[in-house]
Amino acid sequence: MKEKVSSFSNAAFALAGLLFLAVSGGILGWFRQPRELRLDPPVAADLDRFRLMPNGISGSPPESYFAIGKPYESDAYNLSQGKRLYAWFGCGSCHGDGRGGVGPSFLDGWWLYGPEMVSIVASIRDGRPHGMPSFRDRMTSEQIWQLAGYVQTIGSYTPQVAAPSRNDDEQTRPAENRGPAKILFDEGPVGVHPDQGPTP
Amino acid sequence: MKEKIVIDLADLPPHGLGTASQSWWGTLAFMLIEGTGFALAIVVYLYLMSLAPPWPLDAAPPDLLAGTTLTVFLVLSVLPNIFLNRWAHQQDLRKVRIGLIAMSLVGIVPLILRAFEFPAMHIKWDQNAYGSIVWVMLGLHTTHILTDLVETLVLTCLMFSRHADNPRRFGDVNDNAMYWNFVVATWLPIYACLYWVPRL
Amino acid sequence: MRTARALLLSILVATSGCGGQQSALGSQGAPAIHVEHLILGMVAVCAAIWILVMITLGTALLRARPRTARQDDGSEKPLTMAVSAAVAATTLIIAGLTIASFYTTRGIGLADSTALTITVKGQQWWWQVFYADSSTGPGFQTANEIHIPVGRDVRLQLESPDVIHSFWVPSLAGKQDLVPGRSNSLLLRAEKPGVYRGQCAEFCGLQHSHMAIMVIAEAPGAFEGWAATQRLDAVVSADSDTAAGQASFMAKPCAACHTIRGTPAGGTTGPDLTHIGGRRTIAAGLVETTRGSLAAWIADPQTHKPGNNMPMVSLTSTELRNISAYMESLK
Amino acid sequence: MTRDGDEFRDSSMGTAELHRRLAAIWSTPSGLWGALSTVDHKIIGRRYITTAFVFLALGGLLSMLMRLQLAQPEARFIGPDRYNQIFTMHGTNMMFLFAVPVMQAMAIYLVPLMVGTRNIAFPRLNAFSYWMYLAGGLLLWIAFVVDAGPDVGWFAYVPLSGPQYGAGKRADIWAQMITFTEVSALAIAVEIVVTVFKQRAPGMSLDRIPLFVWSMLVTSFLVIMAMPAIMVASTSLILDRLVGTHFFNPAEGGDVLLWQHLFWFFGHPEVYIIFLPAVGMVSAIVATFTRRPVFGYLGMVMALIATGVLAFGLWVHHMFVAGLPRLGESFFTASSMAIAVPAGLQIFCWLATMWAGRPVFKTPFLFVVGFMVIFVIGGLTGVMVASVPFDTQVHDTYFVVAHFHYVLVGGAVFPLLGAIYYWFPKFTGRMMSEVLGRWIFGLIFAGFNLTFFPMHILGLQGMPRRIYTYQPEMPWSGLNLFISFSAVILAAGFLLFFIDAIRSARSGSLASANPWGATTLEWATSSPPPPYNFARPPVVESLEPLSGDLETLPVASGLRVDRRELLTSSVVHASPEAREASPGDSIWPLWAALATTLMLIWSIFSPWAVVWGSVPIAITLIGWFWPKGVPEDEA
Repeated sequence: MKEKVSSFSNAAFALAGLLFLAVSGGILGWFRQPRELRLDPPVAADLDRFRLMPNGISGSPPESYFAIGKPYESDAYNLSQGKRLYAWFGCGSCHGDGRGGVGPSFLDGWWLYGPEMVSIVASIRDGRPHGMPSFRDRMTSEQIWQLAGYVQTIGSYTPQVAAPSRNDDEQTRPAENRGPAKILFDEGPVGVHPDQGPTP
Repeated sequence: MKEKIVIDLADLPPHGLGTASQSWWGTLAFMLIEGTGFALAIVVYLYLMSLAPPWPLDAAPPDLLAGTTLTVFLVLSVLPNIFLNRWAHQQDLRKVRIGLIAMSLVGIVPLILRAFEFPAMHIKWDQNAYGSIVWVMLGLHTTHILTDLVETLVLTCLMFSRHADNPRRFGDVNDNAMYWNFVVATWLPIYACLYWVPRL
Repeated sequence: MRTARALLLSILVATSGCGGQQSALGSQGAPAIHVEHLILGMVAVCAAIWILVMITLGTALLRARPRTARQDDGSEKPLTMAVSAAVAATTLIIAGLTIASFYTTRGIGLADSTALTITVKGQQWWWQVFYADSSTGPGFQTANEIHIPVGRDVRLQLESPDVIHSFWVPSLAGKQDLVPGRSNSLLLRAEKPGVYRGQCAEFCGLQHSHMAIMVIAEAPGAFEGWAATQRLDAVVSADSDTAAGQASFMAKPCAACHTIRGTPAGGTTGPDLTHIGGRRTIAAGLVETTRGSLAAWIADPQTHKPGNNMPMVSLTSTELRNISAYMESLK
Repeated sequence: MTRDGDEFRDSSMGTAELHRRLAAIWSTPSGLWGALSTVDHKIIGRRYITTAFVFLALGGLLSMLMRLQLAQPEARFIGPDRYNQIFTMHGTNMMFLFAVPVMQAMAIYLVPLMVGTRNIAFPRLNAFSYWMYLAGGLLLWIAFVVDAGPDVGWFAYVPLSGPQYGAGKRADIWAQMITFTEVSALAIAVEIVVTVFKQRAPGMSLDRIPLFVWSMLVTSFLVIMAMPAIMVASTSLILDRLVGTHFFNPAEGGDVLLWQHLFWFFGHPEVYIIFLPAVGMVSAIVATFTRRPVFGYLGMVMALIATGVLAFGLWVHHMFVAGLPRLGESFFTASSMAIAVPAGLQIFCWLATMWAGRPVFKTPFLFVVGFMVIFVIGGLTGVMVASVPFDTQVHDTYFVVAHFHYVLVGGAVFPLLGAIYYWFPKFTGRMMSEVLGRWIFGLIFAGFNLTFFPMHILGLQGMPRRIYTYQPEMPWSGLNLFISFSAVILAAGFLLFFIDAIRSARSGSLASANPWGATTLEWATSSPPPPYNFARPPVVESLEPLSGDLETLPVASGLRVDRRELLTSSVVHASPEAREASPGDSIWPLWAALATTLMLIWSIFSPWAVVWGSVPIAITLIGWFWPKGVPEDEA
């Protein structure tokens, strides 16, 4: 009798364990974070083939971008690489910590060329009037996409879980994963920077 | 193996009180765990201070009013607590009910004062390491006040229920009173650390 | 101790070749020699203790026993004596080893203020090396390779701009961490000329495995000659491939991250390439510097060192050949 | 209050009737609900041990993957990203999900039996602890399976694990897994302390406590004092990563080495948290298989306590190359070496016991002999790395990998395997195979030494730890290949062990109550013990209550049989103080654990989880403690 009780309760217990495993697996599977360290050259080349509307605002990314799961907007590793590129390529010299300077702010909720990835990618790759240089010859297309994804998170009003945290530097504004645009907006209006030139 | 009865336990009380009860020792052990946590928080505070010649970092020393009022209040709150403890020892249900209601009210006041303590620090958690440790210490202690308050409220409800008149409940009240004394006692070094060490 | 050393060395495979020597045994620098003596001494003492304990264990388990049942209590006295003596001996040996350890630390000493000072910064996943201005000329920067004069104390100033690394060239000295926000120093000294290999010893991320450094100890004259070369700007040879390579380098993303002094390339993210052709290895000790290995590396850095920060730049085969030739020419 | 009549007491009851009544009140009901709500320390202990061994097997698989990758230079089986996850998982899993829990699990099962009580103190907390442990383990492993496993090392040094360099949620999952396992470990520590203090059988004064129980008592205090440090550390790390605090940011007054201090202030005692229970196991096995009590009981107890105290004065020896002041380092060299004295005393006492006793070479004893051979090497290399200059050459190399595997596998896993062979009949009522046991010991002993001894040499040859590959020109490939083959022998030994354990649990030969002729109280009851452990609480009159030709066991009577009742006794002399109720089965610990799990996992993603996630926790805790009007509530 005792033996039977214990074996039955063990079986029931194992069943419950498996159920729990499956449910938790499903939940966590949603947060799957594979890291692609080496992008296949054909895919990298294809990233360059996005289409842009004639006015240079908005458009559609290449099909392959969807096929690889839009990694540059949602993947924490790519976003953090983007953050490093922001520092390495001196973006801060014009855009500051995202609040702008000589260049426009990313935090004021106003995207001069729209908030879509392709617009940001096009801005970085081809440059824009009034001083935004082209980085076509200084960055690879994967790097441009990584950087664009990061720039998008700076100004996001709904903080993303995958967005980068603070750097080990002096704190100038809340980190991207805390929604700095929203926090700063709540603190007071962020005006258009006087130096950033006329809007197109 | 055959058994030989050498002791008869029938005359022992059916429940241990004070040091004879397991929950008294259990409460003590948890106090040791949390006390170690508080001690470590203070050590971290002093460690960070030892690295930074100007302390507090980029902030004025905290305003004394809210914290000192709270400290005085907490020290005074030990008095009704001692009475509650005594009444619980005497297993006087009516007085214990009064004492528990009093201690529930007493538990709410520090939470209100605490709300004024955070701004009195003149710094936020994300400004620098001083702000981080100060907020964590205050937060850690607030959690303890809150936990004890919830426990007191539940005990109060319990003492008005049909389960009230039971030595086991009075033992619970004793343990709860001991825990409140612990919450007060741990606050004193934290108070000294937060408010007076920066003024040294 | 001599036999212990011979025994240990006989176990070790002799190491040499382009990789350079990397072993705590067979040390070639004063600090490492002190430590090696300590290592051999402690190993010998401890081995002796272990053998004694094992003999006791074997005897205790296998000795012949009287047929009577449990021994009477009177027999515990010799055991008490034996255990007390063993504890006393342990205490004495421990004290002795502690003192030996202190004396070794003292023997190694600290670098004095006259020592040549080199600043080493650990980066994910390469070493940035700065030589300060000196009486013989201005300072300069290089990467993944440190040249030092033989027989002279060298003080390394160790810093890290990203994560913790650890500088370890076992044949010359013990290791020392490079800690962000702090500055550590390490005394280095080579008694004999040679190539001493080291590598990062503190886990620092994806390519911790491929973060080697070469310390090249050479006679003072040779060292000064090398330093003089390093101070010079890059010289472009007249070869047409090389010139084309330089043009491609400047036009492509390469120049955004790397500096080649004397050219417009002024990027600071990656290693200084002014004299890369003169270094023994590329990519922090990954492969020997040849035109072929340079080409392989530039063509596909993420296959050779997955996760490192050099991107795969799309180049035509001609561009690749030319850039490799250009790199190789930067002696 | 009901005044209990004599018919509810065990005093004058016949044995069969007594057993029937006790079984009715103490048994765990069958079925899923019964399994989920049980608070029987034996069922939970067995569950804990089984789960810990599952994690051991998984951790072992990881090590085989690492050996596959390292068998040849520049191998491409596993890339750096996955390899970093694998070695992080191996260390984290073995330390937090295997070594500490399995030792505490053995205590959950054995300590109440050894002190002669009916259940552990706070049995519902015990159930809660298991669910928390399981949830933490699942969190870590599921994260690994979906490629979000931590990749920052089991020590998670900042800044690599910090907000800037640890992208994604990998490091948060590590840090939160710590919270899960620490909560469960702390809960067990409290239970053990209170069980040992308050629930010892009458007459089991301090000088009659079995050494295993002493070792678990000291271990529990170590847990209580050491684990808050890692909780503080991992919480600060999560705060740094989630809400931008600056504990570890040097640019804003934080410090990178603060992490290392906090981590190792926990991390070094952790080694003794794993090793001290093994000391207790070895003492139990040595006493039984040399047919005499362990020599120098008082010295052994003092050594346990001394080790526990000294354990808190050693942490800096993990930071000898971090650039701390020299004077401080010298102090920590001396203290690290000093701990060899109590360790030596223990070894000598066991040697003396073996010398004076009559060794019986059964499998548990073989593992103890293997332990002596291996652990002494580990201890001696420990003395070596305690020296600052020595450590500058071997720190973070394979020498240290060899050293701590000699200490942890030799010092803890060998005794543990011996303990499993020794107590298996008590756990299951069946014996493990003596023939297979010898093979298993032989394979594991040989495999272990062939695998780990060469690593000492690799370390001195300059091979650092935590590298996913090495270059062909380094002189390491031969030894690495040899090690990888040896690891297969070691793995075969463990595989055979698992096979033997599963086979024996199903169809091993039946065991009597005391198959080894041991002298401690757990052998006074049947194998496996009934749900109430002892029909009547045993009374202890010596250090070895079952010694000699004992025919009748002195017991106490007078406990009620209509509620779960056990005896509490005074701390020093263990004289009876009260007949205390022991809580019955409850599903609430499971709900509380689920609510806590929800809050902890949610708080990886949002700080508000701490606020809103606390509400369900509070509700479940109230449900847990609210009286249900059962006899156990009476007093």
